Amino acid sequence: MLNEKAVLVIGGGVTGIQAAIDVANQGIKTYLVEKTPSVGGHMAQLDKTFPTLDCSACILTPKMVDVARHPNIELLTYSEVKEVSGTAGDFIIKIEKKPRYVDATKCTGCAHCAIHCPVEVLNDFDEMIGVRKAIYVPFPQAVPLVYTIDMDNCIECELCKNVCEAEAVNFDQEIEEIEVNVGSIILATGYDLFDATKLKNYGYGSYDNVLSSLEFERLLSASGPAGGHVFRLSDGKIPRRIAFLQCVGSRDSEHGMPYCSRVCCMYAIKNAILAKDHIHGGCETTIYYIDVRAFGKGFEEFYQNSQTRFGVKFVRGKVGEIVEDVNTNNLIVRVENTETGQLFEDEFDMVVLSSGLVPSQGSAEINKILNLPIDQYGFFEELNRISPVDTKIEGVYMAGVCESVKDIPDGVSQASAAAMRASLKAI
Amino acid sequence: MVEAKEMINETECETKFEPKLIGFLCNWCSYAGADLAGTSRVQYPPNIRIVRVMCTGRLDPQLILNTFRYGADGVLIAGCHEGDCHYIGGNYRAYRKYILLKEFVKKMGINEKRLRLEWVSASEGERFAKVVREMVDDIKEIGPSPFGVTTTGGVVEDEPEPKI
Amino acid sequence: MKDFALYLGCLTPTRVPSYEVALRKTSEKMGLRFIEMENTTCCSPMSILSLDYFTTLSIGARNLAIVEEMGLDTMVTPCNGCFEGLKKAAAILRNYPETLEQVNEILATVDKEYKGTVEVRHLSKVYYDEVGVDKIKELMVKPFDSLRIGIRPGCHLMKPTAITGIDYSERYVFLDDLIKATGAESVYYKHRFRCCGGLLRNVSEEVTEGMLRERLIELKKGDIDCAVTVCPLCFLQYDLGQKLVERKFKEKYNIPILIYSELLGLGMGLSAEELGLKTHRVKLDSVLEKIS
Amino acid sequence: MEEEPRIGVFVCNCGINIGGVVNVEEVAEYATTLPNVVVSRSSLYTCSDRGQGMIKDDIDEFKLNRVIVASCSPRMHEPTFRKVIEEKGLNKYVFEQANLREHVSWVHSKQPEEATKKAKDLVRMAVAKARLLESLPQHLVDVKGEALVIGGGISGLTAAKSIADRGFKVHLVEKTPNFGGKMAQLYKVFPTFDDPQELLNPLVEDIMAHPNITPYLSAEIADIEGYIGNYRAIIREQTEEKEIEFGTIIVATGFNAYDPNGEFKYGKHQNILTAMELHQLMRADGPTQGNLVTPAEGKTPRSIALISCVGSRQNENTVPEGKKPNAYCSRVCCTGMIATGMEIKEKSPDADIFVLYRDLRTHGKGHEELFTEFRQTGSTMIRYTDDQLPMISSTQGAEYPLSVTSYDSLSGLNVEIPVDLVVLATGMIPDDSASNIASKLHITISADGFFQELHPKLAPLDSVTDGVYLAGTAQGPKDVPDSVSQSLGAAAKACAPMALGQVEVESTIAVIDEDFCTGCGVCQGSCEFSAIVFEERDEGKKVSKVIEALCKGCGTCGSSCPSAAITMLHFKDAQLDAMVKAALTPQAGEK
Repeated sequence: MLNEKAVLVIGGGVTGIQAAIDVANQGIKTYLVEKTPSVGGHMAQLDKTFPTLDCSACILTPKMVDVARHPNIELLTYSEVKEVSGTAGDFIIKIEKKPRYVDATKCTGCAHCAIHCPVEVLNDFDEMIGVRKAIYVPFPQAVPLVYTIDMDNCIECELCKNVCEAEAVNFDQEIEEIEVNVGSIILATGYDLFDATKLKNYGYGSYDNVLSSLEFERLLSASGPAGGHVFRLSDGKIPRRIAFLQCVGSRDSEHGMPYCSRVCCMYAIKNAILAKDHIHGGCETTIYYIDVRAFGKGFEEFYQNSQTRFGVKFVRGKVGEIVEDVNTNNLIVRVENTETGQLFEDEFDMVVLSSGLVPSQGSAEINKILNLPIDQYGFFEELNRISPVDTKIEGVYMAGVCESVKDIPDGVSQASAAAMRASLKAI
Repeated sequence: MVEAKEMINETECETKFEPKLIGFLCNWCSYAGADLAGTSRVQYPPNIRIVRVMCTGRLDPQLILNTFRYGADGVLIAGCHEGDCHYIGGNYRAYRKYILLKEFVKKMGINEKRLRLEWVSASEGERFAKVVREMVDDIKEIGPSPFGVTTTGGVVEDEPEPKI
Repeated sequence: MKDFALYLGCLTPTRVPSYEVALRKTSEKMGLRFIEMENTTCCSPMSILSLDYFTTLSIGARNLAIVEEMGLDTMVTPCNGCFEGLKKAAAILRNYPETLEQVNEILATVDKEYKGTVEVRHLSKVYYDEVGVDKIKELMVKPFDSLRIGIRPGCHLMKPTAITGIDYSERYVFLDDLIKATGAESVYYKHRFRCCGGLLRNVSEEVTEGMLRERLIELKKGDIDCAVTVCPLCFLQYDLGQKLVERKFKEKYNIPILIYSELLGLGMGLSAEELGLKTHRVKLDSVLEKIS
Repeated sequence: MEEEPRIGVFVCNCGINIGGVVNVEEVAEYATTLPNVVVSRSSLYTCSDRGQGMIKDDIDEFKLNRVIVASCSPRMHEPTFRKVIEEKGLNKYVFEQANLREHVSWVHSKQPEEATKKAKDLVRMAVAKARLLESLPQHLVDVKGEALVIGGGISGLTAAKSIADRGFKVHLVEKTPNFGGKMAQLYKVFPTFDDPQELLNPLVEDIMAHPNITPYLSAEIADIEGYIGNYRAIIREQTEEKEIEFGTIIVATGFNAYDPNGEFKYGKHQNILTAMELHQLMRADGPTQGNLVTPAEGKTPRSIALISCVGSRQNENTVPEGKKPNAYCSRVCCTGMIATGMEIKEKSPDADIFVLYRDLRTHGKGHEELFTEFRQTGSTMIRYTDDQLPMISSTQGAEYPLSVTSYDSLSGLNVEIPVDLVVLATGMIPDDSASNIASKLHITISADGFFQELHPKLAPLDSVTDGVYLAGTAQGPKDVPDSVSQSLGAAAKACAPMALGQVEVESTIAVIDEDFCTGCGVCQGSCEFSAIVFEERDEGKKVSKVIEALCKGCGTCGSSCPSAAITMLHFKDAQLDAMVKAALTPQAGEK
């Protein structure tokens, strides 16, 4: 019953996962390629999701397990697409499987190796706030739950090898290249967070207590480096006043980011609520915005509740600059309240930048191979208004943020859409 | 008279008493929550024995009463938060039964603290542990169940009588 | 049946005489009474509308006023262009009293006044509503059963539906019924509702012939015996235009095109000669054979 | 199954995860003392190939007909072990798992003795249940390779075409005489200003000519019944009725424009239009051939006010008496309004445009850029607040027929604007048919009146009913590309079961003993999925019956049946009772 033609999905975030499942569910063989050791993407980093405050991991993990267990899906994590040739209906794909130095068939994910590993490395999954070992899984619910040795940091003491009862560690592993033949390709290469260090006036990177939204997510996350306890990175104190700055790297032509990143308003409101929820003894949260774009289903209601029920404060105005008080590491924001026209300063314990979304490095890399037309920012261009998931190459489709910024529901909808289009080229 | 019963029990076993708890957890939220408590290595007292059901809505009042009859010192029912039920509204129906059951349990001379219903989501491992801790402490205060004392003696062997 | 004021327009009498012949001869048989209108002008031309709103409306109002003077309340036209133009003018003048006032100020200069009472109807719709499918069936003496016909309603009969008041649906048009009434089969083919490009002929041969060619290709795919229209301009495109396209692209289509009234005429037993079908550029032999 | 249970127990060390705390050997040893246990072993990793092999061998050697694995959470590996025993020809429902890792070793790591004791209890409980486990028949339902698409707007058309291209028959039902829905009524679609007809016509023609698609126009669904794979409906097209059968349903019933009657003087003056009406006016096939003129005077408007959030983001105070406020944001109006502004500027460049908005939500691809462009036309942005809605008044005899007064929260001033034309950017409300369809298909409606998706985050296209999927604005306001994405997605969802031809429905369902059933119907009220129906028995007795394909196996009906006539398979009263009893009264659970 399985089709002879297959579909390739590039990117193992929630969008790629959904796309793979929706293709495979139609009885079509599907390859899901993810370059990091685990599927899950950015969504796995989030603590809760708006507007329902659903725990991100709880709703995502089952999908991650599905994708790994699906009989029609071949999951290729820690792998990258190196070459694409052929045309719609008959693409030849060269995929490079990077060595984990751990035998995936033997590893049971018991964490024994990591416990003994002497090397601690900043964990990029935790946005460099927490640490992991040189042999690691990025996060506890990782799929596959197979450890990976990060050779850049490994000192090859082979302790892990000795303690592994499953005898899974294997330092002789090498790059493996496989070739697959598919009818169509789905791009789900996602996004990167706008690099706020470009905005000198906000001091991100130099002030300890100015965080990016993803860093704050990791602080909030129960399975994150702080176990869900929000504290200041400068002195470990609990912040009592937190400011959220909107449109950081969005709606900002000066810095070449004219577009709206579509999700920041909502995640800022969500995080403002969660901060109040996580910080015992209370915490005051203020959001500085231009327009509150609560446009999705249930968003406006969520926005209203955040004020009435949770008491999140909203000030209309784009913050001009942030100055750090060198003694207290507190942050003074300078801003004009455009509703009262008054310029003023306010002091906060912590400032969270609602950074916009930009096309991912991954998108750029895959496009070196595919040469798809992209817009001025690097998002892939759609064929036309009523073909939003068709790229300008037949047989190559796209879903999620690599096409344009969007939230999770719109992303997974698009994933299913791409699955539909892709399946037509695989039957 | 309730108090009377309870008092006897307390005097009987001033020695270290470890309550026996039964937890009925729904598969989708609370059982997953208990799993998370495990994966995140949260510690809680080993007094509870967990029975997995697909939905708290499935819980038959008679099953709960039998559980006390067999000598449970406490019964925990845990399901999805309001609106999160995998079966749309099973948890609400469980809650209805729970309200009535609590009254009934009181009438039977069982301290109502022995029966507890909690909403525990798949993400609330810590919370699940907390609930168990609290419950164990509460019941240690109250003492063993009036039905529990029979465990050494005659076990209630007869099958649950039919409802009709 | 009540009398109708007949507004022929310019195209029909001057360039598609066979249409006029057919409509007159058949209407007798169907018991339709048309009264000639005198001193009419150009309808209420949309080509001017974009230049001057009120001029256009005034021209239309003048023609409509003539109908009122005749003591009639309904104007019938065989031309889609006239139909839309006048129908639209009538609608605007009915719905916007202020506009009617201003228009009448202009009409006063030619001693005319329009009260806004006239209803404008298209010939084909009169066939459908007044004569009716059943009556037409009765009048048919020629067997059309074997005939596969692709209809070509023409844009301005249908759109804007809000104004033309003609219920039109991708699935079904009253024309399908009219065709069925003759015994022939009405076949769905792509582009049946698309613009024939006629109005663009004076603007760009390039475009108009390009468009027409697409239409002809789709018609051919529909494998039909002939196309039938109720619009003189569509007719000209598909008849004369077809020849031009064939010449230009060195292709052969040979898609016979008839006007519905002509089809009726044939069905009622009138001969090709009587109907003056010899004036068609595209030979009708294949069709005539099939129905003889 | 009548035969005597023969249970095999396999206790897992999970490396040191369990073995490091629980005395696994002791537990395995203890298991042999339990009734019907014929073999019990421990292993390092039961999930590993070696562990699985051991289970398979023992099934052969000891003729096992029940298998218990005491290891991690069943939510982790139950499917794994179920597969293992299925490979040995056992029914997957005779497997039971005891959770010694997540529920014991990892949470009691400091108390080895108690942990071991608890582990024994859990194994004993598992055995008690296993003794009563029974094989359940696998429930497969055939899925008819035909789909019903309700609604012929851009969403319905897109979904229908994809499914048809995928090779399945599609019944496309549209209640109006034409396809294209609301999109077909627009003048241009933002932000690219394409002509909707140019996009729609080829699609419609494909649909009409598609061999796999049966279009129904001016049609309605007279009746519909069934479940995934097996639906039946009666379609009424004009006069004739037709009965059709199909396997899946896509709901694409779309939206209606909000009716601002009684607000902003709408209906009181010809020059106050809704956005939709303005689109009509600007279309080449509109009443004025696309000439933008004021309806009352037929003049080119010199000054135009655009007002946003009409019928969106409302509360009790912002709607007239008796009207239900729409709390939600309609998602498209802001960009729509800005696009309209651009179009007006194009048609009459000298017109002054005043945009009255609350928050400007140009969030889509290219929308913000469009807004930036619009601001360069020198038009005026006025930010009003929901406690001071703009007021419109008609000015008899003045130079301008209308006047708009509003508070501008940016300048803090009250402004008065004389205008020729007022355009209300009305929001979206669900199509009238929504509630009717919802009750016919047993799908739910969310607070905003649109259809409710299965999960707002990860299942936006599924309804709560298997086989019924949501597309486009039926699920909530969205623009054209988002609607198309959704409908393509919904099509994919619908294709999955049709492509496989069969779906397995969980065997763990409720069954009703008709002899006990008194036909009181309480269970039917307790079932969220309308999976229980009355069936007439001879001698006119009515009994409840479970439609297997609809039953999701929650068991709520079972606990609500006053006659104990309902058995929840795999979670029977007796099975749960046995577990509890075994847990509390050791001697009862032992040999």
